[in-house]
Amino acid sequence: MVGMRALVIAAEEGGHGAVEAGTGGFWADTAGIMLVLPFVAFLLILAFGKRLKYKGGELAVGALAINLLWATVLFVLNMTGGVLDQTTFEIARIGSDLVFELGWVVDGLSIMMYFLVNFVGLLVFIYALGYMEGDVRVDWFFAAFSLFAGAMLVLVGAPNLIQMIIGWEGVGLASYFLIGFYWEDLDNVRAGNKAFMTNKVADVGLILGTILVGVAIGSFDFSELSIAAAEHAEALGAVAVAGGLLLFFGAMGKSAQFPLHIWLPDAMAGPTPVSALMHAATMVTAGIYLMARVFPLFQNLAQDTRGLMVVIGAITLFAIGLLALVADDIKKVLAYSTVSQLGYMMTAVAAGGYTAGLFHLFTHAFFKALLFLGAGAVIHAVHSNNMSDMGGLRKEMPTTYWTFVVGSLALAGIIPLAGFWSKDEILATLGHEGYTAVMWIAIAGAFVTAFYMARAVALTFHGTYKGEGHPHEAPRVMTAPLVGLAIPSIFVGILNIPGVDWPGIGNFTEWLGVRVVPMGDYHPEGIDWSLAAIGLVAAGAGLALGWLIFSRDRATQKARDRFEVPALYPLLRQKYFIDHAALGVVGATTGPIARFIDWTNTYIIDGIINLVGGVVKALGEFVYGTIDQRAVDGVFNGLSAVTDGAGSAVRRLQTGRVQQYAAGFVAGALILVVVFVLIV
Amino acid sequence: MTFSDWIAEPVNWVFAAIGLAVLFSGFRVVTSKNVVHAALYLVGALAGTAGLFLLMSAEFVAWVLVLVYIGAVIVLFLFGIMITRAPTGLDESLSSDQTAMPALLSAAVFVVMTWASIDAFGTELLATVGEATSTQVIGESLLGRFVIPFEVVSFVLLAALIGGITIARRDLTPVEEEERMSV
Amino acid sequence: MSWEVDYLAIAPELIIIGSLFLVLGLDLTLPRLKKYWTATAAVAGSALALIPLAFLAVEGETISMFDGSYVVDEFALVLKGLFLVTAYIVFLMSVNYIESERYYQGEYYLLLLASVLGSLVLASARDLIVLFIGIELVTGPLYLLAGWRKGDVKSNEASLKYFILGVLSTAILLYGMSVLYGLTGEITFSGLAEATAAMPNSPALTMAVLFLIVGFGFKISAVPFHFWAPDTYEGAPTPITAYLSVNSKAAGFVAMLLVMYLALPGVSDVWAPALWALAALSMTIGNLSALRQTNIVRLLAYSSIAQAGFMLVPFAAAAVAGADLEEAFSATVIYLVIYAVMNLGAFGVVIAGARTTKSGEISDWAGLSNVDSRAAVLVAVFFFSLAGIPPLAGWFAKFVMFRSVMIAGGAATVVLAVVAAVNAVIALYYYAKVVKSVWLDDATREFPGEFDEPPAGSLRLALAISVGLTVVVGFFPALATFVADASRVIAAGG
Amino acid sequence: MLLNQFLVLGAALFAFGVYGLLVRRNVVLILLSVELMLNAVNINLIAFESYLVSAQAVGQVFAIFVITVAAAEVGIGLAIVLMIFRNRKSANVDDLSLMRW
Repeated sequence: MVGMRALVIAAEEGGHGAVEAGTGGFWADTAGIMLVLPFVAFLLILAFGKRLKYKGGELAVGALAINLLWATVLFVLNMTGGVLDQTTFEIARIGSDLVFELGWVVDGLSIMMYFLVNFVGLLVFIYALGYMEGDVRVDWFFAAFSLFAGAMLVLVGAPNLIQMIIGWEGVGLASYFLIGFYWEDLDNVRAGNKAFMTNKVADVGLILGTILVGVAIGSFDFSELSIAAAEHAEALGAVAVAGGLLLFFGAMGKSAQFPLHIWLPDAMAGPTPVSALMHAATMVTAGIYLMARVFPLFQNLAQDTRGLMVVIGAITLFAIGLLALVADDIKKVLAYSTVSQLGYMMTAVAAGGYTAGLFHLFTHAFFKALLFLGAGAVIHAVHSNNMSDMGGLRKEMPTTYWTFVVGSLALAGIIPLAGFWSKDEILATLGHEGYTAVMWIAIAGAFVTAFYMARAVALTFHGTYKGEGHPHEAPRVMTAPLVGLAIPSIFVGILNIPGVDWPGIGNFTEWLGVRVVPMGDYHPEGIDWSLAAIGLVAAGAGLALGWLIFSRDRATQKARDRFEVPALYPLLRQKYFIDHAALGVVGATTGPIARFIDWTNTYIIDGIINLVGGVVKALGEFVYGTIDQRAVDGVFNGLSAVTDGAGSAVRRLQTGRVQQYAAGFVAGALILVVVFVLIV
Repeated sequence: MTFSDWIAEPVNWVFAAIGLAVLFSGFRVVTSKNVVHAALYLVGALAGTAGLFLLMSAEFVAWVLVLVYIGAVIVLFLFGIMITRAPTGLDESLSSDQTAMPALLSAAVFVVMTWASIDAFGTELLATVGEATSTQVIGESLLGRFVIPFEVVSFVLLAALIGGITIARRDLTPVEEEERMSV
Repeated sequence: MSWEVDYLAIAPELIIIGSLFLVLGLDLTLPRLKKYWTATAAVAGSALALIPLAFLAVEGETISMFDGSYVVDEFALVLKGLFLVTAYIVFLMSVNYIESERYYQGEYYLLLLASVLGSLVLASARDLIVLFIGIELVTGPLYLLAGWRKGDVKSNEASLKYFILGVLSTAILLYGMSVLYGLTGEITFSGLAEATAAMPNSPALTMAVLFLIVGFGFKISAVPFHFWAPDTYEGAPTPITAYLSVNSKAAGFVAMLLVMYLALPGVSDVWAPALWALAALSMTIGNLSALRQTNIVRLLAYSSIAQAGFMLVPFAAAAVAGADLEEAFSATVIYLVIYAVMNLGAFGVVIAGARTTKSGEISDWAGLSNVDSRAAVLVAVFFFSLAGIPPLAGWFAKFVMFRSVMIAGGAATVVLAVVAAVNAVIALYYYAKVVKSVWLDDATREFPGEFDEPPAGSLRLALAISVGLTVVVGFFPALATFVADASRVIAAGG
Repeated sequence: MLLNQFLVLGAALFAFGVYGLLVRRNVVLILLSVELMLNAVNINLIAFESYLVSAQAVGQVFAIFVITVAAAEVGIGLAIVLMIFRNRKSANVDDLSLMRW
């Protein structure tokens, strides 16, 4: 195929350490089917969805099942021998040099994402069959969900920036539809609009960055971009910095980096499967993926430029993580947690830890999707998002409980679950690359993570039930995906134990290294056990403390007890005093900060957004009302105010007068002429 | 060329006379308080313009101007004035009271145009005074080099004619229409 | 001197003239109830005229007539194609609109055909006189058509405002042309290009060039020559509004492209900065005014003012020394073609939706998706495309526009690109507002109109063509770049 | 004769036309003002033709086209005036400000 030749050349030009890889044969040549099938499903659901038994859900699941076959085969091929292939079709050409192509790239990075999107996607779709049953507009839900899967695969498979933009906008659109899915509720609509606008602002960066980079290099193709960035880093200079920063700005929007993270918590208004797949496992990682795709560009950026990105990632991972401590809505806890984990990934990739960031992306997808689906099962059972309406659910919902615990431990980074290995690798990278302060922030972040997860588990599943009705375990169609996600959440971490090569398949780092321009540093140094221990201690401390404070209903039952059991009140109060003491340790440090950030989040950032919105709106009203409609009139009016009475002045404020239009016309022409005669 | 050189040529006397008349008429067209007078002043301005064309040896265009404008367009205008029952006597409300801004704008238009043309053409003289452009040249031009715009402009007129009639005619009332349909 | 006429080259014009006379004849002879045949004749005429275009395109020769004042080359063919296709769609949209109320059908199609003829002439015009006559033939019938709903005072007003500002712009344009002729002694574009290249800048030349821009600025409704547009768009019959905002605007752009790039490339230091200013003003004021609109047609009017600003952006690139003029030229052409298709679609869906809502207020369109999901999907497609969301055609237009200024470089153009980027975001807000209203808001009332029956076949065909092109061009911009390549030839001086 | 004596006269007539267009309330009078402006253009064209003397008398031909188009526009304009007058019993532009904002 056309693109393959370019890849071979690229691999040769890549020089030292060019990867030896197969072409993937039939499976790689036909990988494009994965990019197409979900769209077929989308159209079919739109056309026939209403008439089908599962309202089109079977079509969505079927498409992803077939996709997963391809993704799995490619994944295995890549594990055993490496796959490197690219298939493109030219769709447009501007002039002689600039070519637009669509197609799919098959290399270590994209194969990982194909597998991730299809695997997690399939499980979430199956789960949704149960979760959405009996809901309104189920067919539309599955249609939009398929649209999302297709767009995400288009994004992941993009051989160039243009296709990536197409996929990028596609997932944004699907996200917009799905966040506003329950459009009866005005807040959801607002949340959808907020997500859309925030992302659009960032997208301007992506598009300008794409054009800048594309024009500078003469191609939008990732392989050519990588080569150019690796070999002509000096010559690119300022373009690389500006283009890189613009692309990073785009990535900040989709991957919810501070301060553009504000949309993600609100996006939780959508149905829970949507949150699990899009706003935790896949779509929000698009920014990280973009950073990884153009990694050579960032590798060659100046240290201070990368420093900026690392700092933004660090702020995100720590500050937003704290917010999860004060949220009551279980989905919001998970949302803030997601933002925080995205911060880890961004920090790692920006610091140069290509494998570390992506490995965390990989593991995070499993356990965060698991946590969301578990939360969904709970919400399904108790009909509330608030943890104050939950508690004691571990007996009624054992499967959900155990899988949720697995997910929490994995997220907290407890050995030997998936999160431990990936988070440790990030810490190691930060330490190795010299970002020591950020490394300590990340360790503190690990503590916070463990703390809020312990809180969430305790408030949801332990203590006594505080909600209405009788919750019961979710149906098999929903618990099966939970188990399906819990298993990899436990085990995927061992795929990349530093220094360990599994016989026959090697390790994750090697698979990911199958790229046109090999990453400089894709064999991490041996495991840093001391750092791992510190991280583990931090996580353990967080878990223990969270457990101590929240496990026995104390915090949330206070109000209830005060009114219902007055006799016990002093005692409870004293108990509560202990809580305060315990809380005091944490509270003295994290409490105010968390509150401060929460406050900042609510008042400052929203305020800025509202302010900007307000300014734009006011500007609009001013320009529209004053300049466009009244300026001409105002001049007339000013001149006539003396001679005419006030009454007729008010009448003259009404415009739509053709002669005032004509006066504006002539004045415009005159001003143009005079100005240009004078300056030219 | 000094002013005395200019004034020494008799043809410039003729120009000055016609030009002043044109200017006066043009001024009255936009300031007259009587609609019919305004239209008649336009006749004066156009007739003067035709005279200027003759001075510049553009005979054919001069007669076209007289025939088309004075013969047809002005009549059209007068009809328009009659039909719309504009007050034909003195009427103070024909112009807006706010004249300062328009006057300023039009003065600026005049200044800019004059400045530009004086800057560009200074004291350049006309070349062909005295020899009339032959009508044959114009005829050959119109039906040769310019035959496409010549043909196309006929469609402008056709469209104006048909569209004008359609727009201006009185629609039948539903009752009248019924009668017409039944016939 | 003999003047050869190549009849194949002007066959599209002749076919339009033929169908114009056919409409005239049919209108005179047919009884009142059979007048719809005039519509058929007009539709057929605009479709038939595409056939010789195809022949000419295959032949691929540049035919130059009358001292090079009338040229049929690839650029002219592409634009004639655009004019004919959009006219075809407008005819289709008109059929039921005109038939359902007691309008004069025959005369309506006759005037519209005359206007189409004008745009065809314009695309081939290579001297000032042909250009002027072409513009007048495009505009003249539209003054009347804007007032076609004779009993509606809004329509009257639309017509009058358009007319008065139109003749004012004509007068200014003509004054500019006369000075240009006086300065150079030339009226053909090639002659003007030669003469102006050698000429130093003078106030008179600057004034003449800017007066031309004023004249064209009226046609494309660029700020500050846009005042007529919102009022006229609102008052005119909707198919005519679609025609005004697409064909007539495209005609203005064609005139501007021809004159600026072919006749006055030597004075780009005057027109490029001037158009820079018009572009920035149009985008900003158009967009900010659109934010507050509650009427969907008025919103589209302001949006089309803003879109004109986007189309003007590449012109500014010509101010940069050594800039690639071909790029700028083709960027505007691509934007124009894509804009035409999607904007027509937007108006088509306004007509289709209005059957149900019986209202132009956006709030009355709330909840349309519940009763007419097809129309609602089309609203989303066309408005998102106008907003420039991939993979709908609009994104490619914006992309090409940004690219042309990025290539040119230069501080001023980059500033303009930033202005454009900010405006693109603002624009998204009001486009999304309409889509949101249609999809997400609850209906505030019972829909007064019908929604069980699909719209008439002709309107459906019009919508199908525009939605097809909008989606297909979005995925395969090659279709649009073909246009660019054709126009590149001419910008290179061909 | 100087070229500029004609051009300045044309500019003056054009300026009068602009003034009339901006202040006249009666639509018919606005049309008269437009005629003044187009007439100014004609003076320009004829003067330039006499100054340049082209083989095909381009300026004069141009003027003929302008006259023709001007006549057509008068027809269109008066038709619109009649239509409006029929609906509103007035030909005053000040009354026509239904659509605004």
